[in-house]
Amino acid sequence: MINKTVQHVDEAIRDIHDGATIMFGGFGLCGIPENCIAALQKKGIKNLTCISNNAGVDGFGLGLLLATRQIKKMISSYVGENHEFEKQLLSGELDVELIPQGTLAERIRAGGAGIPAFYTPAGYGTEIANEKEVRVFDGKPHLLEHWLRADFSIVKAWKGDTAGNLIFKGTARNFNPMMATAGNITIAEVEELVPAGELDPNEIHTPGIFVTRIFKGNHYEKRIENLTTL
Amino acid sequence: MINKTVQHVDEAIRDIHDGATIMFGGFGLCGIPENCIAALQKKGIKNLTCISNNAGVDGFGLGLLLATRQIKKMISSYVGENHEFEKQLLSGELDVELIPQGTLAERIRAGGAGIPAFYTPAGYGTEIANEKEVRVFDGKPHLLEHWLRADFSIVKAWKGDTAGNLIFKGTARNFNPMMATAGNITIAEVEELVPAGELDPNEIHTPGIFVTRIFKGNHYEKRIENLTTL
Amino acid sequence: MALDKYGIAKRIAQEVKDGYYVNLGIGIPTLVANYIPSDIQVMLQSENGLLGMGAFPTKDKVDPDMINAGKQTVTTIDGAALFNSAESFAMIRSGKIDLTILGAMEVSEQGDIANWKIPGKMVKGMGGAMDLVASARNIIVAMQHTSKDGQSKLLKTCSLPLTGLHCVKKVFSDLGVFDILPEGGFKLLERAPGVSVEEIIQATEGKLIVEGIIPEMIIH
Amino acid sequence: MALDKYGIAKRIAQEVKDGYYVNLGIGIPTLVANYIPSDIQVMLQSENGLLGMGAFPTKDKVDPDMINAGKQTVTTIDGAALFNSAESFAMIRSGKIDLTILGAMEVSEQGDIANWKIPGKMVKGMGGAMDLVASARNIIVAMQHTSKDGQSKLLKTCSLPLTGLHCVKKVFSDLGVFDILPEGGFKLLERAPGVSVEEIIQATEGKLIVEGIIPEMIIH
Repeated sequence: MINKTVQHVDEAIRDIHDGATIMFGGFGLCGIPENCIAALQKKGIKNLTCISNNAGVDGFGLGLLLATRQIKKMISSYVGENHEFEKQLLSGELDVELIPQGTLAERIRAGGAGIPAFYTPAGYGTEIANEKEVRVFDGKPHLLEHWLRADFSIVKAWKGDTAGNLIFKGTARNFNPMMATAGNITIAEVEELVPAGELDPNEIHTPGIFVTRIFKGNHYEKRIENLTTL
Repeated sequence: MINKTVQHVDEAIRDIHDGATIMFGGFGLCGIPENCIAALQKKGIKNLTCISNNAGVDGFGLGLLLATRQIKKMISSYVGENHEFEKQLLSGELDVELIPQGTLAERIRAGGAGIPAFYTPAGYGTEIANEKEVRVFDGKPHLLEHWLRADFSIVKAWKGDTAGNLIFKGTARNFNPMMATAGNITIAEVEELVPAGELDPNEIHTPGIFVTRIFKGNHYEKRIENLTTL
Repeated sequence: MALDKYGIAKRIAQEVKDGYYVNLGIGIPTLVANYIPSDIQVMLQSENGLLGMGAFPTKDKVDPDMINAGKQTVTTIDGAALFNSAESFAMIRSGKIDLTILGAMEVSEQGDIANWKIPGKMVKGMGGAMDLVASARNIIVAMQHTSKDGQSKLLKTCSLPLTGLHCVKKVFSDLGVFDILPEGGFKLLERAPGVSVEEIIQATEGKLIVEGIIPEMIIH
Repeated sequence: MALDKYGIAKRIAQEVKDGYYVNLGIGIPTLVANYIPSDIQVMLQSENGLLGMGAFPTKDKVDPDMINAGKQTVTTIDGAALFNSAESFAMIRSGKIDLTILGAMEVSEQGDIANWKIPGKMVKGMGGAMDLVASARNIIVAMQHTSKDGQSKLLKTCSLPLTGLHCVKKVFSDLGVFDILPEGGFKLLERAPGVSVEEIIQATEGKLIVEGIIPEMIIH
């Protein structure tokens, strides 16, 4: 079998460099690649452009890389849970590009599907449409949107196998599967890593062809943003 | 729970009418909705436009509806296994539109995803590109392709639940999941129908929201086109 | 007396019909889930990838891998399905959601909505709101009728940056219920208990249409 | 002596490298799978929705729900994954397939390929061929060098309707192996055993480039 396993997170992120564009899976703090984020903080590379639906919170998730000023630009749909973010944005240290969530998901999906551009109705008539091509289909105006790809995609899965196949759990799936397809190099960290052949081929969410390296992550904190109970 | 169950195939196809556009899941004879095809033949409605990757074989699959001259037009990527098809095509009784398989899959996916059009490189420089808009992205020419939708989509799944959730088996998945999303009315026939709550939400291939009616099919023949063994 | 946010949520809950697929925005819309009658069956969609959202979990059932679009821990109901973000918005854009309930900062008499950005304030982002308003077939808005300093939020034209154009079908404010007419204008359908038509006229900057006797809303 | 189809398949099998994801077209390409060395690890993609295609099943393991793009019953290997047709072509268009092996009726010196339609004959359709040739990074063609009546199929320009433009990187015919140069032309790399350069020159209508001594191919 083709074996994509690496032993350590530092080996998985070895070639991520200053100025890289990186996609990070996750929605809020759910399904984020905790091990890789911590290792990137330790590694200290700078000037990153990060594509992620959110920007973490103070002290966790991408908030860790914001605290150390490693992020130059965020491409997200919602970034509101983070004081450090706000501070850096207001001071001009941080650049941010906001994209409607469905358009963000579809642009990443297009990047991984070899579709350079598509039309979507989202954002027509708003400032998001500025300088974008408008085209009417069936009487309804749509915007032309281009694919998103990245130098590296970093995703977090529940189970993975040595061939790179991934299964996500619950709503921790979110942006992870599309991002896995849209990175030039895709790094997957998983809670459970099994030999190829142990996962049911019918239950796989991300086929291994999209994954460059896979490793078993440790010590998942899985911090909860809004604990709500009955 | 929302219950999409109907008891009989005739109830499932009750409103399919002369002249309807229908998507049929399946690749070759694998994963085709055998029960609905048989019932449509019995019902005898005519002038159908059928969107299906293939056109069945003589005496099985969509070949049944060809034999009774119920199909006016086929939209497919490959139609080569059928003498009746060839006869009707040459006599001018049958119209056929051939679409590259990946473009067909993506157009149907776009139909179910609210994306009216997208660009793909497939077919550039060939007769498929005739009268299509060409646009260059990153130096490579692409064709503008539009979504496909249908009055009815008929899909075949392995397991389904009363809420309409579907799980496919093996390569019988093929076009079924995209077609399920692209019908104004989507009819699913399944080998095994279980109460909502029995399928693991994490293993569902098609969420029930896309399915209008579901029923348990019977007597699956699952004819094999090319039996190849060691 | 004007409704509080729970009252608005209760009234909106009556708009939810048996068999509906519903997407609830953050804020008052989320509260609506608490008031959906128990004799109807509804599937709640959460755009982060869940159809069939259930109640909040009991303490022993909390799963950090199971959250809603408001990042709150949730459960699933029987018949739920999980999917990725692209599939989630595929569902939304293709018009499969029967009812979308959103909060708003402003709504115009043309059905335009502004709910994501206030110039001069920190911009948090639009999340999925622009996708929802651009595609949903049936969008209703839960909102305060006026700002804290008494300015109307039901306007001729929105002053804030728009989230979407010509998309809101109905407004449920603390003062009343309004259809937005295809030709423009807020048509008053119901008054909040004890709120007079005159109060509503006073509080509405956009074109208000009042025809005949306006009933007081009934909240179960 | 010119190679038979098994010889062509054997020679092409040497192009398959350890760790490759490979898509095999119908015909000679399918035969290549039989000759991939057992000491390398390869994942075969079948565009109907399978990555990790294995051998044909034994009689007792036949599953009608498990077929390849040629509609033959197949098995899966460890590490296989199943997916739908849209995801399958997503993989193909985004360039994740390392090697695509196709049959052809004609190839031009510019790398154009015609393999789906003969005017006047029943058209069966292009299947996935146009998507594959438009996107695959590394396309090689397995073909007969000449038609039954001796007409060259390695041409200046294709006479049949095209499947794709400027996409073929290498041709493996019954007579030899050819690079298609970026600037155009078939560069002869190897001769089939016992086939002379002169025979190849005779059989090739397109621009043929012969530099130095051309080795005879070695087939393991």
